[in-house]
Amino acid sequence: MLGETNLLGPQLVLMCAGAFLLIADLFIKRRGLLAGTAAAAVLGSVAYSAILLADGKVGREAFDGVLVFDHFALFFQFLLAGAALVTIAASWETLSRIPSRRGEYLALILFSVTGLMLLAGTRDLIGIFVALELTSLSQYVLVGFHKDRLGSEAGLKYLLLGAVASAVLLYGMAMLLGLTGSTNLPEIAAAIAGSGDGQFEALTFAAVFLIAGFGFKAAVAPFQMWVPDVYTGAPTAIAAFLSVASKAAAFAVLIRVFFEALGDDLLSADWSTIFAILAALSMFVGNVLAIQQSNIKRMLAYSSVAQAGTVLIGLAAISAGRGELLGASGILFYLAGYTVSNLAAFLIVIVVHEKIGSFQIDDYRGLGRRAPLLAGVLALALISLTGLPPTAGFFGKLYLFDTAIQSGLAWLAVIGVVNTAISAAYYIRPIKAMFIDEPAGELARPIPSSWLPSPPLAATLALTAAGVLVIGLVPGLIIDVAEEAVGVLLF
Amino acid sequence: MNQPVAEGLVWLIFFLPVASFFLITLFLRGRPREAGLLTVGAIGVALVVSVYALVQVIGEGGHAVGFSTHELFSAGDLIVNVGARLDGLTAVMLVVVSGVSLLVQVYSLGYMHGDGGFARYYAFMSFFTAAMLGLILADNLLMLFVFWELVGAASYFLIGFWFHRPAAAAAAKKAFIVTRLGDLGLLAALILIWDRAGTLDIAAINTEVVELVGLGVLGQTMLTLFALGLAAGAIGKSAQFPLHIWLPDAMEGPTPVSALVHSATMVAAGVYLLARFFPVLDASQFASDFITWIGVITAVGAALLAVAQTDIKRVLAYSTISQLAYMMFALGIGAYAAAVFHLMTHAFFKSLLFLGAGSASHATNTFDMTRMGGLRRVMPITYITFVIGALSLAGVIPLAGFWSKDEILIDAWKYNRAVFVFGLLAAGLTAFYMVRAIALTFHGEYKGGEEPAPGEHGADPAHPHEAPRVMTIPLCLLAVLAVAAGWVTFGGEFQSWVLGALPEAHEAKFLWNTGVFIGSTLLAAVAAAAAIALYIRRDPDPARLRAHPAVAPLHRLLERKYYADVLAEDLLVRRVFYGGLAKAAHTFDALVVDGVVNGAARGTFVAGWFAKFAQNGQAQTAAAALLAGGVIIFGAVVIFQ
Amino acid sequence: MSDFPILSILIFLPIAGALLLALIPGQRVPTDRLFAWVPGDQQARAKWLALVVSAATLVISLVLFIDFDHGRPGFQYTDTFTWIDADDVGFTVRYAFGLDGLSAPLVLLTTFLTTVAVLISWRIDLRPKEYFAWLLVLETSVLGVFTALDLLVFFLFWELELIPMFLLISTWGHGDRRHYSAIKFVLYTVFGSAFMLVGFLILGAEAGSFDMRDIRGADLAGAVLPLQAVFAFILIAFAVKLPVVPLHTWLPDAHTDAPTAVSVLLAGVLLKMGGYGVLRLLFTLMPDVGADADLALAIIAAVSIVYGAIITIRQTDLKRLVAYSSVSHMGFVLLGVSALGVTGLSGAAMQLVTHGLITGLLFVVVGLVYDRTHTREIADMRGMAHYMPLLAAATVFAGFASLGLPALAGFVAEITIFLGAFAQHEAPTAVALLGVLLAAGYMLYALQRTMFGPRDERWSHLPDIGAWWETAPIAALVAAIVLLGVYPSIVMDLFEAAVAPIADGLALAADSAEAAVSGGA
Amino acid sequence: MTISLEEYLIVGAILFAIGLYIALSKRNAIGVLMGVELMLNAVNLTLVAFSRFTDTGVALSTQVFVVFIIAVAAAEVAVGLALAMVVYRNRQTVSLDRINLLKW
Amino acid sequence: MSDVGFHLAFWSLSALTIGGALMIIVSRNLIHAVIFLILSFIGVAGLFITLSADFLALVQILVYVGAIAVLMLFAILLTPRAARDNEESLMRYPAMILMGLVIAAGVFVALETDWGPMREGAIGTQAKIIGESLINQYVLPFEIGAVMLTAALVGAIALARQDDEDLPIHTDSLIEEGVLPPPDGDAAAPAGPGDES
Repeated sequence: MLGETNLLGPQLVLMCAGAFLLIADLFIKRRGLLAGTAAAAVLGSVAYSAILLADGKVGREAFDGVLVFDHFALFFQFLLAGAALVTIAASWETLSRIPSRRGEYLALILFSVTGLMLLAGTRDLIGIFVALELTSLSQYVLVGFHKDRLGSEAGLKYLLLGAVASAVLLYGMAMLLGLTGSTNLPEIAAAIAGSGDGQFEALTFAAVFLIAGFGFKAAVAPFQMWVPDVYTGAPTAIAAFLSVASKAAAFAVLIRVFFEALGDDLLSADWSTIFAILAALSMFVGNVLAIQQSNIKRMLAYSSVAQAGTVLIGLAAISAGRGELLGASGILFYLAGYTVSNLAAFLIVIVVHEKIGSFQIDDYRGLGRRAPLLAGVLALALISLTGLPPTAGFFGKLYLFDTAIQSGLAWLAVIGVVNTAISAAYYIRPIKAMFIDEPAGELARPIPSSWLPSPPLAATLALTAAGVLVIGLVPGLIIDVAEEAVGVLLF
Repeated sequence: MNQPVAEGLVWLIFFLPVASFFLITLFLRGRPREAGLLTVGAIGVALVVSVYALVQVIGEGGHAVGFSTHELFSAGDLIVNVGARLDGLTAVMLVVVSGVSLLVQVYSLGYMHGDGGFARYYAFMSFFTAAMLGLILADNLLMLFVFWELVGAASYFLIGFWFHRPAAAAAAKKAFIVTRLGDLGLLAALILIWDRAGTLDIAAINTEVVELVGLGVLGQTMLTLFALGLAAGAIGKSAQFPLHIWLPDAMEGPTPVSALVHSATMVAAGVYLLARFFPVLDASQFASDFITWIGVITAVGAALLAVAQTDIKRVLAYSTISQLAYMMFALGIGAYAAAVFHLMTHAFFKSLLFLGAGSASHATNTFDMTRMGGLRRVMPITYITFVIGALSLAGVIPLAGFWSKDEILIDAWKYNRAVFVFGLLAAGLTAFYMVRAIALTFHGEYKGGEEPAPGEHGADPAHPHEAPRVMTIPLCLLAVLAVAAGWVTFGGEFQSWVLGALPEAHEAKFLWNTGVFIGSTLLAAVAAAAAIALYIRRDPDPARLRAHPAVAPLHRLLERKYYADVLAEDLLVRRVFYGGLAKAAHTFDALVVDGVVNGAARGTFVAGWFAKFAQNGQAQTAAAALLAGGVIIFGAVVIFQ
Repeated sequence: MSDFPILSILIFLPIAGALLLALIPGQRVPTDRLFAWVPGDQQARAKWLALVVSAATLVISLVLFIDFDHGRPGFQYTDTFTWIDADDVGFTVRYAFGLDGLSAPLVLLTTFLTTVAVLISWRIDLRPKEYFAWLLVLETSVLGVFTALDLLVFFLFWELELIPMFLLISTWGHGDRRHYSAIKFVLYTVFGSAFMLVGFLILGAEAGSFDMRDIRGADLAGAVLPLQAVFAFILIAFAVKLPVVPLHTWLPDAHTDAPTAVSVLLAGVLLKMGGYGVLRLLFTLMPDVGADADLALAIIAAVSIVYGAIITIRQTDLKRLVAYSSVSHMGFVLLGVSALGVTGLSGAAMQLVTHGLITGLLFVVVGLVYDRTHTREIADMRGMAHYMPLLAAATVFAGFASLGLPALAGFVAEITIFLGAFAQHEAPTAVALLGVLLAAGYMLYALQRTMFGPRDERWSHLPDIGAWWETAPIAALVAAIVLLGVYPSIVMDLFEAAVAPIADGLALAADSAEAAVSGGA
Repeated sequence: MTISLEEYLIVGAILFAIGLYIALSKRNAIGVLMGVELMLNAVNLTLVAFSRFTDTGVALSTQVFVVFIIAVAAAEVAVGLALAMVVYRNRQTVSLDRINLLKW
Repeated sequence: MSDVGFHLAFWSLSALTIGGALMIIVSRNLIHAVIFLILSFIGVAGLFITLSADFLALVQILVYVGAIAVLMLFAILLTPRAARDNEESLMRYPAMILMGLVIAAGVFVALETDWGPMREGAIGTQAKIIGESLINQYVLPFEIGAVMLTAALVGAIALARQDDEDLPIHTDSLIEEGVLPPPDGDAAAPAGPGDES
């Protein structure tokens, strides 16, 4: 019945570690130890996954088909674990500001990652919903964790909007459930395949509300309006986490649901159009608004909206049919590149904020000369986000646009490339500020004695920067993995 | 190969000045004396070889020596060749160019002595001579065009030699651009003939292409257009109406330059070009008529202008235009041999006149004839040679100019009486203005010349003196040529040389028409007498005559050069083109073309500025957007399904 | 030389040099063992290293150029392996480089001009290390574009060039508008190349490979968009780069505000990427469309030539004048391309090289003038020839080369283009002839105002060129211009052989279109 | 007329819409939470109606779903109220019209 | 249950549910609104009963009425100075339109869709079956739900708890809000690190 429960192992490690941290917080006060424990838990989870992989468990199911351990889930497990690791390291500064709540903070991160991993690894509507709520509730708290004006505001907004989005998602799920009588995705697909024309309305209703609910998490326009506010108000490490992990998992679950449950040939043309329109909208909204920003966090928030739009191109391509495999693997590949690039960018934002206490792009002026390495990494990350060589983003975008074209969505690819051009207009601004502009006045912001980031940050910075370059130069590595990961979606 | 002249030897004529140019540019920049001597030496050898070539060609009856051509490069169908063509016409031109050039270079050793740019001067002179020789030697139109442009460039540098004078710099620019306008025609002709006939070879164009047109295989219109293109090039280069405006300004260059480039050789290239393609011209009646009337208008118009000039070089410049026009209409009416003959004699006497004028200015620092006067006493050699040149120009028997001019007039009498009348009129005017120039320069009281501009090298005008021997010897040699060069016409000798260059056989004979002789001589005598009365005896006083209401408007018209410069430069170029069209285009570029680009960028920015207010920070707005998005999508799908 | 990856070495040598440069210790560390062999301080080391690297690249490319087998058609020294192998989803990127008659001269031009650029920047004192590093990165990107055989690799290098260009213009440029110019340049290029990417992807999707050699033989009829649209998409990028009216307005800004060496490279090499792209990609891969589009191209070209020249005449800024003249001159490339025949195509390719040399020289001399006078206003200058005779001579030479004086390189290209284009398009070619006259107008106008005229005491203290790093590049450029003008076969033969297959393809396409028309009628 | 699935679904839809209206229009954050709770109730009602009426598969999974939804609703309210409290401590208000420091 | 009784029950309970919900909109006092919310919850519980979902009705009463509503009341009472009004913002007009659209969509879907074959009777002994499926088929969601509740609990506590480090943050906020006077009369309060954009 339950099958191989040890498939839950990676998540279980995280959950247990979370619980442990809650207790350990009471008597361990050193942040290094706590954060180390959390990081070790993440690594343990990765190790567990690796063991399962080595053990040939890939493709197995557990818990009556609620949990599935396939390459797809595995891909996201590694991706999310990486993001979590970086987030924990990035929280180094945050941890010092919350001496009384470190355990809770780290535990919530772990819980959130657990939820995200489950999101990618479950084939059951109820499982999806509960996992989503697990991660969401943790995130609401994390966003407001500093309890300052902006953080609490961001947290409350996130929660209220998240609750509305959950309700919408649930309404969609309810309709789907009512139609098919099952919570299991493949069973839903089977039920849809056997159904008649009369169910089209309810199915569409369900699909649209599902898109809205998941699109909210993935920061897709027009469900994106929380994004800039929440990213700006949240602790920067959490914003980074939201921008990569949450988004990646949301896309994972979108792919799962729309591939495994709603992948019916007759319907997918409709989904494709919806996704394509949302993709275009997201790219335009994100890019056009990002140009207006003077706060780098907020700029990155809008940029993440635009990036979500780019990923949606892949989804539209999947649904368009011809490029199924390509589209899905394109999304995965792009997400990998986006994750490292965006994390690198956020890490620099964290370090710079730590040093000069500002998120204003204008205050980055002169950074290129004072801290060439930091500035260089940020520039590299932004170049990658723009989609220029020799970085991860370049091949990611290439791959996704190729997907669109192979699926006959050339117009979407055109919109994508036009938006790439628009996005260059704002990604270039921090680069210009750092390398070209003269500092407005030496005393505008205090110059720190040292630009050296704290060790965990330095390490993760190096890792992400290397990731941007490696994926950019040897994209084959990730593409192969991504292809294998989406291979399971075809049956 | 059993050729009368080795091909390498012919190339030597061209490469000697080329070598001289490169050697001076690279190594002799700081050593003026060596630069001058090197140039003189190189051109001297070139002259010797040229004379040898001429003699050999004469031995062949003036027919082309069959050198094979060499491929320079190819691009698809286009095969660009480099080859030398040596025939009667070429050989004569070679001798004339290298001969005049040699004498001018020798003269320049004295004239340019002490000038800061002495080496540069000789470099460009070598460059010019090389290009001119190359132009003559070219066996295909493209190569001809190459050298055609190069002589233009050389002319630019030599006119602008004293680049510190704004007038010189401007004149150089004007000369290049105006001639280039004509060159466009030549270029178009080149493109047209290659496109339609598939060849650029001069011999092929003159024979096969003309034949094919005759057979109707190729269109007559094409041929006419081609000929008109050539004519355009010739009009620009030979400063014919309406592109004549550059040549008087070009007198800003050093006088030896004017003598060589702007009277004897380069400006004659236009005539040479038309002579070269005489069979084409011959086959197109329209083009011939066109050239004839352009020549007639220019011949008379320029001669009239020469009457009203006070600058001796400008008098000579307009005279050059007028004389070139003579050759043009001669070609137009089919007087090929006469035109080339006049080209040769003109080269000698006109360069003589220029060098004489230079000699005069060498003593007085000015070319303004109203500041000279009475120089015959202090500069006897200059005076005598100048008078010889002037008489030759005026067509006084038995000087060279007489024979060539007379031959043209005889041909005109034969073919076209209207042209003959105008030709005669121009001849009369020539005598008038030359006598006037002699009178103002060498007779009367000395008016004191002009002090050299501060910081410039110049003579002491208070005590004018005869030029050094290095300058007078070339004058004397040229005077000899100005007298004797015409005698080669006796027995149709010269005509047989140049007619041999034509594909069809022509009868070469010495032309004589006593009526024409008497008419032209009488007219010249009357004109000369009038000039003597006016300017040497000063009765009536020319100044009062100018003020006479009947003459004044005419004089003003001539003084203002028919307002051609005003029309061309001020109105057309400055106002209409630069101030109108170009300004409008520039404004359009900045406001519209760039405006659209910047507008698109700004539009995106403004759109963002407006859109950001939708993100008003109010949580429920976001929720509403989410729901609205969902409902609208659902509605759209249901409706459009 | 079969397996030796000489081409890869050539391409990546500069960027390796750039990395090495980046490793040079800053001022704070007086000595470092790694760089002990390079004399002098940081600045001196940077420039010497850059010179060594660029010269080495030049030598390699020269060797390749000489060793290149003229007789053999197709690509030589190819260097290929599969980079991204997602064959089952049709996304295969091949790391593929090769040299043919079209690219070999352009590669040589690139390495040559980069060396010139390094020399001409000898006196740079603002962050020299970074400056030279970016210059070398730029070289790699351009070399990559000229040798890439895979569309996506081509695109990669095409985009890569933006980063160094942006930083070079924006950081080391002149004037307050340099940031604006740099961003404009980047956005314009990104915008154009964005469309190009779509075109590439459509081609690749249809052909199942991004390798040009595969696409050439593939049947592209079933592409998602009509091939005309694909052609237009790709053309947009090249038209921006060339540039042609009305997509040219980035060019004067970028040129004017860029540092001298960057202007040289921008005009000399980067613009060539556009023309190269048209020949290498559009006409090779889509001859059917190309054979139909010729009239449109010819008209655009004629407009560019005349319109560009007319606007050039109005310029009061010397560098801007030279920049605008490029618009006119690059129009000739398009005109030659529109001729479709071997003659026109060879002429277009030739114009790429000659314009690179000539405008390169023009920017060098203008830059040297600017370095001395610190003004670019024509109205402020006069009589430079009195104080800087050699520099003035070089300027005049460059000006005459630019206006198409025969026996200099530019003329060869222009005449070939005219002769080639007239056969196909009489009216546009006739209009384009005006460009020759206008070129004389603006060039001589500029020369007269700046170099000639009376002495001006303001400039009497200015030194003439004399240092070897000033004279050597100028002399080399002059020599190259004269050599190509007098004996163009050196590269013309290569071009002729390389464009012959392209022209054949076009002719075939035109024939079949004609046959279709007559068959239908 | 019998009361069947459709009636319940309509009641659910109306309840969902009213909850939505409350969530969108109320200024007070707690009021918004009430609206969300109503929306969740509407979903619950819909689910239970499906479980009662439709004859497909395992009807009970819908009821299990409802249990989870109720649990989640409780958790959301708890966290929401805590966040509202933090906001109140910082701003002395929970009016969403004033909680808009983060915008544009 | 008889047909009439069933009808009566459905309509009255629906009226209670919807009426209660509408009263939330109308009521101007937040505490009244909670009371109406409880009424609405009870209505839904009643509807559950008409759907033979007795167990869920019970849970509904327990959790919603017993826990959620009470929690809300506490929260309202704990923030005495907060405006306890339940006013609507300007969003009410778009919200109204949206409400209409959602109702239209919901009704449309409900009526237009072919919901498949209908079951005759209800399923019995739900509590047991639900409990069994929670430890069998849905044990994983159950487990995750437990973690979720833990997370929510921990998070809520962490937020609500006043830690030592929180006070200065709140003080700074209130100074910036103008509720508290700036320290030492220094009007320019130091900007926080998270400077608003």
